[in-house]
Amino acid sequence: DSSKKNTAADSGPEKEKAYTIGYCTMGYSIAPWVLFLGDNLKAECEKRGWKFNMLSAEGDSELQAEQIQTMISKKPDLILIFAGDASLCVDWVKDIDAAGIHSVLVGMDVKEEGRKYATAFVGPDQEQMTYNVASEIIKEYGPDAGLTIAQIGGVPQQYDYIVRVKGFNEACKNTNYTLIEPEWAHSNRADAQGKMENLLATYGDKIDILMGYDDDLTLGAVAAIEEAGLTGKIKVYSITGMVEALHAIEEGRMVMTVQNSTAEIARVCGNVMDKILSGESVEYNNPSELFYITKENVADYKGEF
Amino acid sequence: MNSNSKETNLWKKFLEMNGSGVLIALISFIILVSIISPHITGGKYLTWTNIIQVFRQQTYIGIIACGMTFVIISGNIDLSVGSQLTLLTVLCANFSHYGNLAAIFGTLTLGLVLGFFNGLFVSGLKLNPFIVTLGTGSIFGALAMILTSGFTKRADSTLFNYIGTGSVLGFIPMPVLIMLCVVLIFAFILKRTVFGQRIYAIGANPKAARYSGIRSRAFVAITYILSGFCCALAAITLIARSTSANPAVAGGKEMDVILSVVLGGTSILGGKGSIWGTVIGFLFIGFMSNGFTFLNFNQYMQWVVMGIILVIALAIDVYKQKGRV
Amino acid sequence: MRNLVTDLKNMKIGLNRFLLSYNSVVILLILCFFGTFFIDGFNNNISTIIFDSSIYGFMAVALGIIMVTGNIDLSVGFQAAGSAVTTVIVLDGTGSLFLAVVSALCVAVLMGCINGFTVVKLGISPLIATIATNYIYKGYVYFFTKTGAYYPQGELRDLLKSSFSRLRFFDLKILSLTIIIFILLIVLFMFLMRKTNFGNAMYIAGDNGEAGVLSGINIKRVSFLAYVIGGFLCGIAGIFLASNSGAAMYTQGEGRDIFAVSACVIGGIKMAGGKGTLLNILLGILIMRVISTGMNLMMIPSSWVDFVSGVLIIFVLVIDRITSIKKEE
Amino acid sequence: MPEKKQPLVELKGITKSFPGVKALSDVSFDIYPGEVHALCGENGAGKSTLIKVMTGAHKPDSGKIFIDGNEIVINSTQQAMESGIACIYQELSIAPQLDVAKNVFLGNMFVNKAGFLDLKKLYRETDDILCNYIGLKVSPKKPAGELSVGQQQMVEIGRALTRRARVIIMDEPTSSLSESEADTLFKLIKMLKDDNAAIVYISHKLDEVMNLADRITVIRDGRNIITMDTKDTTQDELISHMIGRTLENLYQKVPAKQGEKVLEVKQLSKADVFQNVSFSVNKGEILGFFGLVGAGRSEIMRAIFGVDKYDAGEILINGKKLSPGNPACAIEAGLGFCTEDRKLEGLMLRLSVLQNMTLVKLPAISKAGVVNRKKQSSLVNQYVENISIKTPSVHQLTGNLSGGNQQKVVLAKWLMMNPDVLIVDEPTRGIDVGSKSEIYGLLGELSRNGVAIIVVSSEIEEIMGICDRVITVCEGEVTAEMDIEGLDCEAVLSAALGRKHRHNAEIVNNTKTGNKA
Ligand SMILES: Nc1ncnc2c1ncn2[C@@H]1O[C@H](COP(=O)(O)OP(=O)(O)OP(=O)(O)O)[C@@H](O)[C@H]1O
Ligand SMILES: Nc1ncnc2c1ncn2[C@@H]1O[C@H](COP(=O)(O)OP(=O)(O)OP(=O)(O)O)[C@@H](O)[C@H]1O
Ligand SMILES: [Mg+2]
Ligand SMILES: [Mg+2]
Repeated sequence: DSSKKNTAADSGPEKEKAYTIGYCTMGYSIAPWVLFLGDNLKAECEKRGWKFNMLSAEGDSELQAEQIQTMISKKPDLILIFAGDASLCVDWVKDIDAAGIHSVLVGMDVKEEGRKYATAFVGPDQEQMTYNVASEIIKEYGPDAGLTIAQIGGVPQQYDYIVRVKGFNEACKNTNYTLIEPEWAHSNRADAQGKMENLLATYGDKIDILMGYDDDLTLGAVAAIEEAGLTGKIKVYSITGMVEALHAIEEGRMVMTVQNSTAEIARVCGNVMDKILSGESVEYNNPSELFYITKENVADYKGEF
Repeated sequence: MNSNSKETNLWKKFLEMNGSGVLIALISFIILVSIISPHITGGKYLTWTNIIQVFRQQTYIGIIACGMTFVIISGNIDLSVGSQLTLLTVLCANFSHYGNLAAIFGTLTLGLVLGFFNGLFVSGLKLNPFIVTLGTGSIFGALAMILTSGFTKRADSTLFNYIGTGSVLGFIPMPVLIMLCVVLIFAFILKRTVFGQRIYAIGANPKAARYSGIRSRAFVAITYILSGFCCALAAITLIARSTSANPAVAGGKEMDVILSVVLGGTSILGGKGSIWGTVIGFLFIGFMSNGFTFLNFNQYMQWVVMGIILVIALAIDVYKQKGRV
Repeated sequence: MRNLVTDLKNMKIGLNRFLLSYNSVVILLILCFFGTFFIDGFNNNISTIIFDSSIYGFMAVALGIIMVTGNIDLSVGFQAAGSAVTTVIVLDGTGSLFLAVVSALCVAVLMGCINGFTVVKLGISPLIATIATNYIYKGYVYFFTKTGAYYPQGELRDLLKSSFSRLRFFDLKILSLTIIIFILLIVLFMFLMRKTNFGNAMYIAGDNGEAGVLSGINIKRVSFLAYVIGGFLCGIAGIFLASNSGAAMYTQGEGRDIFAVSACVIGGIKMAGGKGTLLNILLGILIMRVISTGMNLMMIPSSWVDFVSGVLIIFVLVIDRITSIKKEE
Repeated sequence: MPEKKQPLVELKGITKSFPGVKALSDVSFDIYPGEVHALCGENGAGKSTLIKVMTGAHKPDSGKIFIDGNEIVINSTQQAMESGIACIYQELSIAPQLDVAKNVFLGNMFVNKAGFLDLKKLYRETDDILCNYIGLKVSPKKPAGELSVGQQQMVEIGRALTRRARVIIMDEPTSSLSESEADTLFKLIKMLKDDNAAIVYISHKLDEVMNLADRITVIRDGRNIITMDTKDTTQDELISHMIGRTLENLYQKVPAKQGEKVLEVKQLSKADVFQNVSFSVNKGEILGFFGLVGAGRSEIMRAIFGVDKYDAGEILINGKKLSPGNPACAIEAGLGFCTEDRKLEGLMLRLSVLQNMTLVKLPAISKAGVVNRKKQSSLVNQYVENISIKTPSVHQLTGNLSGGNQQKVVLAKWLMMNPDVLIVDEPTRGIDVGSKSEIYGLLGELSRNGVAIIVVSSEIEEIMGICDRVITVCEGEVTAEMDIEGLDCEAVLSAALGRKHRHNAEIVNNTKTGNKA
């Protein structure tokens, strides 16, 4: 119920009020994608002449919890959250709601029990995203192709990676694929390359598919595959949609990436915020479009970074 | 001295050698993995390519560890190498847009500068090395974040590609060659030059070193500058390989480095140690993480096993030191 | 009666010691002054600062006690996280809060023993030894938290939350159970370290262990027990961490050791050991927390927090150095 | 000694070996209540090791230990103390940051019924001990690290007293004590004897031994040589037992021909340490610096060598001014400095003999900074032979050598750089007669090769025996400068005491020159 909350309606008639937006991100600089999300949101707010306050927890959920409290005590008109952990986020939105402030979840939704406290969610379902990628693979090769799939992720305990892995593995449940334990490159492309080398040394060309959970790292792995001369033999799927990745797809070094466009998320988020602050009611779910980019349609897209 | 038979003498000599305990642990680990892995993942562990790979993955740890060996032998420590590496990779990526020379020389100079700061604090102001480098570490790390505002920098340059992916005689990758050069040069400096010998002296008893006319403070400062230089070199090879740097690059790498050095039998108290031991040290860590893939261990298994093996290896080294001062 | 007199005397000595470490006091005062007048919302957050200080304080105190005996422990963070995880596991499994707490403390103490064993019995240098054991604890924590925050189902979670860190007297945050227990423990251990034979032995261990051994003190046991106490304190920290966020998380362990070391150092504990009181550590903790909270309130990116604390560490060391030179002259 | 009485402690057939060294082989030793039993032997003979076996600091490889006739196994220092054995170790064992009181009662603090430290009692008792027994005028609350070395030694003696031990072992207690401090110690020992305590006394100062001991046991190379009653022996006999040969006159001085002035010191001053020190040394001359411990001689020498700074004055070597506060420059100028404290300032105990010896010489035996290994080892071996250093190999860690040999290593380090001026501070502190005479020989030889030598010493005979000239220092001021020719100790001593303490001089005089027969 967003009626009781302070909106433009009860905070004065003037339309061009300069609102303050608080943004609590799990980490501004832990990965390029997160960074661009932040920058684009900022751009959206400044475009509307709003004040944009950011607090970044650099991957530490404990710290993010503190920062949420700090943000509340600052009493902004609306709080955007890119949550480091969907279940802890339940408490956060609860507290924000109690303080009579709107909360909008960006990029990462809160657990069900939290949804009644939050005003809206903007962004893709990350779990769904990787689920779909897996479905694509299954569609391509069939569920009993006995594929061997290697996975490379960023930081093992980071929530967005956790859900991505979860989604992918869900989809592969009822197939006879063998999934190798994910390797973690700790947001370091060189490490990703090393990990991939290890995988190749271990399984050689037994690996049919590489699932990368972040283009930046995937590209490291791709380099390793190239060096091993297995380009094309090992089909590479990935997400986020970096410029480099799109090139790689054009050149056939990768098969698919999902552009989870931060600009798109920010755009949708902007509209949602407009509505909320001008007192209109909004849908809870505001999906941002995902673009599944392959050789066929790669020409139509340009990466963000 | 009591007489003993030839082979026990050889055995004694081997034990006397720095890091032999770890060498034992390493060899047994390798054997174990190469026996087990075919049954688990069907991977062949002990192949030339794999060995080369371990070397290549450990390139930058190895290079930094060489510098760190000097620092530790002189009785100090440098906890800031991880952040130095991060900062320097990021900077190197930036410089690379102004051309190769700018990138390489710029990075190396800045490496020297960072090292100089540590040296200034530790030997100039005589501050506790552990804590000071902890402090400078968080400063450098923060700087990397602030300068880049977290953005992943990308380097583009043909030379870098060559350094990163080129290879000599077709089978020695360029980074490995660089590392080997560093290892050989540093080993030579440490064992054969006046500078090296005096580093040992300073580590063993700084006061006596000073009373023997050794300019201890200058020497200590130099070890830190060398360490900074190594970080720069490592940063270059790292960039050359991954062509991209973000501030998360080298979080916590200093632990790997220090472990490598100490595993190699270098005394954290200073005055004792060798580059050769350090090489064993970082190979040990390299072969472990590489071996875990062969065993299809997941992250938490890796950590637990790694911890246990480390304790054992270190315990062996302590045990064989017993009775020697 | 006599004892009372001596006690009072020692309290006075304690006060002097406290004032001797004035540079940290001064820093703290300056920071607070700056905060109250230049950061809006600082005053409303003071209770929060104290609250967080006490939660993280347990770890810092644990480390400080170990540092007094001349050793170090870089695994405090994951010892705490380990205890947090254990709390949740057991609570989730048995539904008994009591069992959860007990087993959490046991696990933490066990971790302390492992550290003590590797350092004291095996004789591995403490820095390295605790880096190594840290991997083990990390593994243990990650095993349970690898799918994100790990918490007990349903009302058990609320039970966990409401039981410890949310418990308050007169509904004042400043009177939270956390803070009270923290203060009680500080007082207890200060007493232990200053007034008991064991405490005295701890200082000897850090000052000149060899001398202690030659005069018949079981230095090894003392150092070992220091690690055990450290484990115990981390255990308590873990319980409160778990209760505070109603879950066990990997990040509860990450980077805490650095925080603890910084706190101890800024407070004025010497790496060499044999020196420093818990009051020093307390100051260090407060300073660290004031900085990070204050900068949060000013919306300054947290990388700047690292930057500042780094600068502060060096600053404190320099001040230390200067004063010690002064003493020499 | 009344033989019917039962020995308090008895060691039978003790054997102990360290890697590379057999420190003790089948040594027996016994001690009766109310006697002082001296333990004599060269450096590395195994004295300290033997007593460390007695105090449980070392476990013997074989052998039995009896206390009051019944055999026991001593596993820990604690156990040894409980059975009434206390020890003052050769190496200082002070906790520098703890205060004096806590150091005196280190390991047996007072605990009240509640189980807490009884600090009031602690300080009261400490006051009592400091004043009435060891005559130390410092506050019990002062950190022990701020005491002078001698005072620290006294604190340790006090520590031994507090144990109310029946056997008190003293390993070279006087090596760093001033005469008056030593005097208090001797009084203490007498007192303890009268309380029927047993005392094991180790010292290289044989006159002390002859004065104090009832019985003397000599060990050499870790073996029993003889146990004898002091009253039926002479110092010379004792010496011959110790070094296994008769030592004709310790100091045989062959006068060297002196050359021109090498080192000149003008009006050197440092606030409240030393004032207006001026002197000069010639080629081939041995100049003695005499004074009581704490007179400031080491400080003067340290200032000259550039280890310490000084406030005023200048130093000329071969006429060139020496830049202050930089040992490296001093060495380049041809100055060598053999410090008074081997372990702290002289040696890298964790490095090998070879590394220690060539430390200063390195640049000379290296091209473009690269050390010439062959030269290095040949040079070292040559020196090890020339000055007969007892070591299994040149790669042995110096920490495992005995005091005398360690001192020789330090000397060798400085000899290698063949200096123009060599300063030796307390060159024979804690060193046995055998090595002593060798070191004196060495110094003499050097002077004959035209090296100017400055010897700082607290032993009057040493000064009289080897020097051409002596300068006396008292409280940081030069009180006299005289040629040794036809000079008697009296004059030197009273000069060293600055004439004020005439009475005190008598005591020193007696203890020092008492039994030169
Ligand atoms: N910890 C040790 N490790 C190896 N060797 C040792 C050790 N301690 C003593 N030694 C050796 O044992 C022998 C006896 O040493 P000890 O200290 O007992 O001689 P000492 O009679 O006390 O000589 P000094 O008069 O110089 O004190 C020496 O050769 C010494 O090198
Ligand atoms: N460790 C110390 N701590 C404090 N004061 C000291 C210390 N050692 C010496 N002193 C003081 O410094 C002054 C000079 O000491 P120093 O040792 O130079 O005298 P010295 O004539 O060299 O006696 P020694 O026979 O010990 O060489 C004296 O006042 C002495 O008490
Ligand atoms: Mg001895
Ligand atoms: Mg002296």
